[in-house]
Amino acid sequence: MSLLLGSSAPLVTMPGFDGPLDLLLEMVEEKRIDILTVRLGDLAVEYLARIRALDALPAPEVAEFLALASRLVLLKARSLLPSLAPLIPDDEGETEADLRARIIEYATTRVRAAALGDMLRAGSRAFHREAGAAAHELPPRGGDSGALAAAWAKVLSLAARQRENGIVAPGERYSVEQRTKEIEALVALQEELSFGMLLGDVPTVGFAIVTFIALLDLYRRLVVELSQDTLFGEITIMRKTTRMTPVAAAAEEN
Amino acid sequence: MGRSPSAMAIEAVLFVAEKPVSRNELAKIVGATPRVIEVALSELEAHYEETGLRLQHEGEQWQIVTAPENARYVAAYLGADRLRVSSASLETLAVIAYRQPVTRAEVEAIRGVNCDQTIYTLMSRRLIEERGRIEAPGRPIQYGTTWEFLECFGLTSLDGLPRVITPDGQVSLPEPEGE
Amino acid sequence: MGRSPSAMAIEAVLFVAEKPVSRNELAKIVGATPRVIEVALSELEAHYEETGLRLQHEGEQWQIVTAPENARYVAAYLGADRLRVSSASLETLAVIAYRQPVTRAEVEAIRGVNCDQTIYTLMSRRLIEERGRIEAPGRPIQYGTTWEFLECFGLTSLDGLPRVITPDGQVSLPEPEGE
Repeated sequence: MSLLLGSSAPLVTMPGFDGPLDLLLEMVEEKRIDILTVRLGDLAVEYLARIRALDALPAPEVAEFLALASRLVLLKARSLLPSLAPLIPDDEGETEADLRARIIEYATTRVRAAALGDMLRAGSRAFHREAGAAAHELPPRGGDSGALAAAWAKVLSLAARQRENGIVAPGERYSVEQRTKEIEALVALQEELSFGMLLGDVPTVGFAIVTFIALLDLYRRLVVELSQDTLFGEITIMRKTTRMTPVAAAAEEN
Repeated sequence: MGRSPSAMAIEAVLFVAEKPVSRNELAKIVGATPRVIEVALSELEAHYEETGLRLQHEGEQWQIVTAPENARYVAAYLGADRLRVSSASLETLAVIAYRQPVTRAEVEAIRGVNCDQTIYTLMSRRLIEERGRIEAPGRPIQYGTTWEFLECFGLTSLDGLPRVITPDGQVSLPEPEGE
Repeated sequence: MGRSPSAMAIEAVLFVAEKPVSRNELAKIVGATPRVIEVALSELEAHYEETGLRLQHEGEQWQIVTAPENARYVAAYLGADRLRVSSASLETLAVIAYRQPVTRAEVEAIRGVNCDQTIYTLMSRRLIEERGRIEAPGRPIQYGTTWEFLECFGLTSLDGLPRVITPDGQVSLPEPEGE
């Protein structure tokens, strides 16, 4: 046990198990025991062995695993010695029937969660309308600045938690179409460009990818030519002039 | 197959509404009794079965949404991302959806683990929301699911939550009022 | 009376669209030829004759609108003296009001969810407007609130925005004026 408590692996959840009930239920399912009839105390020894077999228990959750283990041990002891006096009077609250009900309740929750997960994976969701453009749009009236402040307070409280948890903010999104137009306009002005120039000083990954795809599209449409002298070297972008039709060439001459 | 004038009026109002509208508000706008509105709403609900839209409601609040069958087209148009929820968050969501309104302590008692993080995650995805507090020591917050929850799962109301067979062979039903 | 799958897909897309959608765009989203889309649109147009809505088009651009017969109900709803935005839009508006000028990416970083649709809605309601662009990759647009915003909330200036206590105990003020 001391070995277990000594573990301070900074895990948020245990690999494969979401908690003490999850571990117990997993065991029951693996062994194909009927949860309605099994004597829960009989599971104590194996449950302890399972806990011991886990490499790293998250410190804050150790107590929860051990609490369930000790509950099972107590039930086992009681089945061997029915006359056993309560260790702590209050502790007699949860009988075997209570614990069984709790496990069944949790098992039900897991089945429900799985059903919800299936629905989510199926992707059959609904969408509402934000109702932006009605035919006769007037600016709305009667806004309550208190409601606005409340919305801001809500956003702030959620954002504070987000910072604590180090959640990475999404980047600005670009459309390939928009970027293609921008580059096409640049190429029209300037015969030769470099990929580095298009990226700017601090490009985000998303921006770099969109820029690259836009370039490939322009290359495919024979708007530009690309060349790269060395591997990983600078990519040079040149305006393509060779595919000019006679009419366009004539227009060019005028 | 024509709709009644009340149903058409309700349809137009719900179409322009930017948030769910209550039956009473509809009654006031359309100038009909709540009873007439109720009939018109069920008429509309039935009509919508054959369309690309659905009538969604939570209690007395009503809203028109797209039919789940068309999700991929609408997502393609809106550029919407697929929602991802971890299995731990799904468990917490399952407890809240079937048991609402429910406190964090109640969720934790059922799941047997701390649910702070998963509740926060579900809040920031707007799948659950605060529903008030219990008048008990510490005044704990009660949580319930949101409109976004119904939308994300393609449910027209909480009655549509999946029935599952529990380990003791019961059919599990949503318990909106708790126990 | 059932609609064809293409008609239902089109209906769902046009329903969520904030602006008219072209036949070609519909074809791309639904994955059908413009000819199939055309047939589906006329089918839908005929169906809509019996509803509280209409399918309207200008050239190749299509949109769903409310039927003229229901104008007075729509006006009664829209004319009601209250703010007509969804709670999602209100959150986006709050971020922009208190943090302006701000880019969409910044709003999304703070709200933690995609804000495309809500920004579009607030723009079309003239509650927010573009305030220029940042000289950064992609030259993102910055948004700020409008005169109509002040009017709508009965404010004479942004200084009048209520002070909000942030979770870390700071007072959140509108930023441009600071303190």
